[in-house]
Amino acid sequence: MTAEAVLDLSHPPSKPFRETLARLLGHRSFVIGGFLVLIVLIIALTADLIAPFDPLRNAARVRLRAPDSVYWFGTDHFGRDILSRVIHGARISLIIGGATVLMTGLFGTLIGAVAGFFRPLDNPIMRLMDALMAFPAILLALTVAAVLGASVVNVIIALSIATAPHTARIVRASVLVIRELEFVEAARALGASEARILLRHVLVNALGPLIVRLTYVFAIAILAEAALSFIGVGPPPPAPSFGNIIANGRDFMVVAPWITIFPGLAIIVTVLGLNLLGDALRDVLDPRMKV
Amino acid sequence: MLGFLTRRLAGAFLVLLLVSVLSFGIIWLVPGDPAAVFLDAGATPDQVERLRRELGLDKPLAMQVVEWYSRILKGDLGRSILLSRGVTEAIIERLPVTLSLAGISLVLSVVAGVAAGMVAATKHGQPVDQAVMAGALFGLSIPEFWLGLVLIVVFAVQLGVLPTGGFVPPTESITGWIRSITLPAIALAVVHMGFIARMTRAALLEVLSQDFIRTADSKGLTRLHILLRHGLPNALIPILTVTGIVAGSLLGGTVIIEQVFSIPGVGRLIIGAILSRDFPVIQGGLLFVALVYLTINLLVDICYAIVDPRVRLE
Amino acid sequence: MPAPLLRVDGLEVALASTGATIIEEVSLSLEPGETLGVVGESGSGKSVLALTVMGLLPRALARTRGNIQLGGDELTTLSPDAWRDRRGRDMAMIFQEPMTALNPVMRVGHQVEEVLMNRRGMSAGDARRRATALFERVEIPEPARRLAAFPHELSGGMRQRVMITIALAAEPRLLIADEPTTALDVTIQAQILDLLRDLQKERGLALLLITHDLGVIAEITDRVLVLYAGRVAEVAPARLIFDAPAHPYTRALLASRPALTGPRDRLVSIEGAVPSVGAMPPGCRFAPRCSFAIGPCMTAPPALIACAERHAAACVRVGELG
Amino acid sequence: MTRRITWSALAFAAAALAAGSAMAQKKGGDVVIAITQAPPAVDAHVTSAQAARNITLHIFETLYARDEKAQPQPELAEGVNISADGLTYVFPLRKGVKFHNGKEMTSADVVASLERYRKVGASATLLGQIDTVSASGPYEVTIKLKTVQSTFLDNLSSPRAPIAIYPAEEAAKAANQINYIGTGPYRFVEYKPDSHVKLVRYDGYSQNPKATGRDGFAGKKEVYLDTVTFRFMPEAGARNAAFEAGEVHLVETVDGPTAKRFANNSKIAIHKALPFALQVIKFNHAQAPGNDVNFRLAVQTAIDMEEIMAIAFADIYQMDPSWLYPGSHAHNDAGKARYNTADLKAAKALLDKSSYKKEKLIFMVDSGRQNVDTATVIQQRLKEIGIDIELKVADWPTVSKIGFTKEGWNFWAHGFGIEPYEGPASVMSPWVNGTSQQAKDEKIDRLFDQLNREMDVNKRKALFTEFQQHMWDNAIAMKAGNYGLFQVATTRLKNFTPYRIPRMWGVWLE
Repeated sequence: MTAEAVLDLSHPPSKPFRETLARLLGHRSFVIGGFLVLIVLIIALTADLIAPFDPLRNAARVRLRAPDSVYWFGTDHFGRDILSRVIHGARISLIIGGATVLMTGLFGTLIGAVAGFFRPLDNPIMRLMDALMAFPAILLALTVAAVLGASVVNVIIALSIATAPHTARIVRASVLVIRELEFVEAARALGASEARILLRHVLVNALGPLIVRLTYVFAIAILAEAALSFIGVGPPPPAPSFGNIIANGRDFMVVAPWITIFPGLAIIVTVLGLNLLGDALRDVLDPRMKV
Repeated sequence: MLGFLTRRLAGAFLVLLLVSVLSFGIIWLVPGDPAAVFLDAGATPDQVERLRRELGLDKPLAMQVVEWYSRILKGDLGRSILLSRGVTEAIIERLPVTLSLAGISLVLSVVAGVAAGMVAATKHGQPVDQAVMAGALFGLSIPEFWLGLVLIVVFAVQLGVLPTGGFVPPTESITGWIRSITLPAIALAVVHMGFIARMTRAALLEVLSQDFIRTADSKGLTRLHILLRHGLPNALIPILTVTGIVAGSLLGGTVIIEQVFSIPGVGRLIIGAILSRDFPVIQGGLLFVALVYLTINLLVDICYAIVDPRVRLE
Repeated sequence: MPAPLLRVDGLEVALASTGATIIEEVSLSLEPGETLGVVGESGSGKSVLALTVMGLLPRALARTRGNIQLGGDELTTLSPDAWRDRRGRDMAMIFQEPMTALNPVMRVGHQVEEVLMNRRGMSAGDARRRATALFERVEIPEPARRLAAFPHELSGGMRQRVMITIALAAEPRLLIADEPTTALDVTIQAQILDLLRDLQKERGLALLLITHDLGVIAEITDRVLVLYAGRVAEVAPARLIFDAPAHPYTRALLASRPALTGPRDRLVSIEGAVPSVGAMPPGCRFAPRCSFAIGPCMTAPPALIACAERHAAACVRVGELG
Repeated sequence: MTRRITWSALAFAAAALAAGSAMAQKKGGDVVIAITQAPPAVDAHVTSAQAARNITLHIFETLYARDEKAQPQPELAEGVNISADGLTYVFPLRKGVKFHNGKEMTSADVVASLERYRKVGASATLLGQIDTVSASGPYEVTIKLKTVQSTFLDNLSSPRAPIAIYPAEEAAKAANQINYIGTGPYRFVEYKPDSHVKLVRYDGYSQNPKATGRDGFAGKKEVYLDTVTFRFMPEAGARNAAFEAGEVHLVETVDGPTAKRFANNSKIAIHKALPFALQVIKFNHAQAPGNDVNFRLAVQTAIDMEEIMAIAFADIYQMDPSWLYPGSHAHNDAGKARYNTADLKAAKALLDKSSYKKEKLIFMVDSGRQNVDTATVIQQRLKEIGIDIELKVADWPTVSKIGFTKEGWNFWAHGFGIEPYEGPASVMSPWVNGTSQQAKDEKIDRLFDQLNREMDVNKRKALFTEFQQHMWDNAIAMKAGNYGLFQVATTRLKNFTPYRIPRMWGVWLE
């Protein structure tokens, strides 16, 4: 044996929360991304206060107004203010994104953890996940949404089904690595029940990759909501979401491009913020994970 | 190598079997049937019922399952209700369209993405790197269908330099084909370009930081020699992985982009089938897409084995 | 005394970002045919020292002070490409991890041949013959067949032999070996060390052997340089290090050494930890862990004090503790 | 339809030009028409979709066809002899009519086609009263009815799912499996799914000798163009841009703002196909509160019909209480007082009398923009009197499935295009047996029965007027107004006038 092994003090395996936070706050992507997402979040939360008009109010007099000093983003063919609709749209888009993250997180973790921890179930579960992943996510979401019908809840379900398999795979991979580690063995030796081990140790340690993945899922969900709306299986009108405002402007793309352009920019800002956050989280929580 | 292939193929076959169950099952959950598409709003339920019988939609589930499997095992995907042709035939008709769109987008995004990623990696930490990465991330955040719409407004409507949609087969006119495919290919490629650029950069940075690069450096070899003979061959594995992912993702992307640009490809076939409940086409189309997806993955796996001698042993 | 082949003078390497130093005021000289062991625990800067001499410092590090002369030529003023040109031909290096140090997707034969072709201008056929001969020399069985192998197809010992072949291919005068045996089994370790020693004798190489294993030092080095936290703690002929260590750190290091007969796993350790980069104590860097530390040790880093012929230690209490 | 007042000027001009031949018609040219949907089939019998009709009525012909005023005129038949009891129809056939495969049409083809339609026809009820069809000679077909049906010739000539005459060997094939061989002025060339259908001029076409000029779906069908391609372009933006780029010569429908933008372009002619359909809002009478006449009347009273039309069909609508198109012989004003009242106060009073208890109601529409707009405007409007509506948007198959069941919907809006064109019986038919409102209405059933047996035109009009009054008085269903289509064409396309399909006979390219 060597002097190195003796002198080299081993670091504790998990970094304290404080240190992680400090590293995140020092990460430029985290600051910019966080700022963008926070802005969108605040807009969504205060939509009722800051939107200049009722996003649902029809006003035939002002149909298809180009952006001006009153209607900053112009109006649609109902005469509804696009700015107000984008502001309120942030709310539904974030709800869809957030709920998809929750559902995907919950089911992806559950499926991945079960597959990773209970070996007999691993193969059947993961083959099913492979089968789901054998479709492009958007096609899968579209099919599911078409089956279920267009509603906010169904869009969330469709997106969760499309994103959960990949998440399950990530969780399973983490679980497989961690369950072989010493401290899990130790806990098992001490007589902790399987379920407790699973929850207390494995999941806590698989959290890093999961958080990173879910941040990207949020971004994916926002993009996919828009795509589903475009095909006509998104959240139903008249309540605005980023996607259905664009879908609504489709027939007027040439004469009133503002209906299409502004919610698109809102999507870009939101998704860019989420991607930046995801990159920062990846750098800090899961440095080995690829883009 | 042979054992490796057999194992991969067996795995793919199992997944395909599950996919066939899923694609058959999903249509039984869809409300409505193709009869509605043949009839207008004034159609009465007994008219619909007649048509259902005529289209063979009233057979019991068990019978349809048996028919489905006995057909697909023979490689026959059945007959479209709405297109008056076989599903296989319908897919093959559209395949060149989708493949040329996805193929050109893939080439565009791989060439531009790898080049950008390599520039960024070699200029690691410098302003060029940061600019490329910011651009890549921005590209990654754009909804592709929205970009398609914007491209139509700008290039087709405002400037009038390219068509707004439709597809000209290369057999009809090469310039027409290029013109018709340019905007959709760009709309599709931008997102993936960003993705590939990020991956290439990350992969190359990782490779360039590895010990064997230092070994090569210690031999006194030139930088170019090291980059080309030691760096790139090793970065090829992750780049191949991304290319595989991108090829799959492009397949998904074409579904939407074909819709935006009215391009008669496989994606529109399937969406159209979903919206009109052309069940054989939905089933066959989904099965086909999964087959392509799995084939891409298999190809990527085989490429690994060629590029990375370590894989062959596993 | 023959003119030294390698001469390092007052070398300082720092983090490019913060300017915190990794090594400071490191000087050494190495004659042709001589073996100098550099010993220290991880973080002592011994690998950095080797990489600096080779001109292979990673981007995050920069040489901030000091000179490096090879055969009388100043290397530090050379352009990166000129320095690169010295590598392989004048000096070569063997790395610790033969698995990662070899290109995993290139046949090992080619990894040797590319040196011969690019650095010695050999034709492909000559390079192949020469590589076969070299493989034979480093005692790789069935050399012709092994040339076509990929690194993962070889054992650790074989890989390190390949590494040695690569280093020797361009016939350098200086060979730097950074922990060449650490990653290997004990029996293989001895074989590789023997091989290195034979080759060095045979070719009159100057060998800079970096290790944390005092056993290796005892076996093949002529002189030893002890590094602690980036500074030279002691430099002495190999025999004297074991018989009359002058620096308290060297003593502690020796004390923590496993008895050859004892169990090899748990050892007596030196209390405390190596100070981290950027948080070095103002005085002697070992002072916080040193049981002999006195007032002056805390204020300024001690200079090397000669205590015998070719023996010096950086400790203010060198005389007292003898 | 006796006269299309709204574009009478155009029609007159066109008629004058056609009659006078003042312009030099040119043979040749290829026209591309952008249509919004792919046809579900090119087998005319099996589909009543507009997209199919656009194409099939260029390829196929019927025994009788509707003229410009939607009256049945002999097409492939020479005429008809109806027996005194009204039960036997003898159709002498035109001789020398050649199918696209070169064979001459005989009674065997007609019989086979009619029999096929009775089996697989999308609107097989059109022939529901037929007892037997037989060939009474090589060029004569005899049809016997079970009961007297005043609308039999109307039915036979309906363009809804045309009762096209196929060669007998094609008529023997199952639905959607035929070769597309007809007697029409154009011959089928290819169907590229998701892309286009291409037709070429049929040079062997035999003109109806009695015809004088272009006349609805009947009349003279003189073809100057070489080919016509129907391109399926569901994206409005893509259609419009393709048109502007010159890739397409005629667009089936453009939205109001786009039409307005094109209006300044001297190379573009804007045509209004108005009226093209009624915008209809249905109630589900099987569910509370739709079963309550006071609730339905409250809704009808509250709605600002003009707001709906102005938003959903900007610049291309007519306000009209009638369930038939202006100019149709039975067109009338019954129910006018209840139409487009937009009276929130009166509506609130009616609502208070109703059984509505603030529950959430479902307004179901397909994802077509105009129907979603209609639902959205109504939802916002009814919110003002405290009716809580949730929109449920789905694709057409889902909507049309649910819409004919008793559950899952309270309101449903869609267009009603071909029925008012076909005439009173077709408009009434969806409400018979409670099919569309999901609750049987004795009065409608009785009126429909009487109409079917009544051979006198004026008495039929009276019956229909009574039906219309009943619809409005009880708010069985509502119509918001008549809407039309803006069709745009290059000015190079000469002598084009819109009709229920973009007819490509009598037109030429310059």
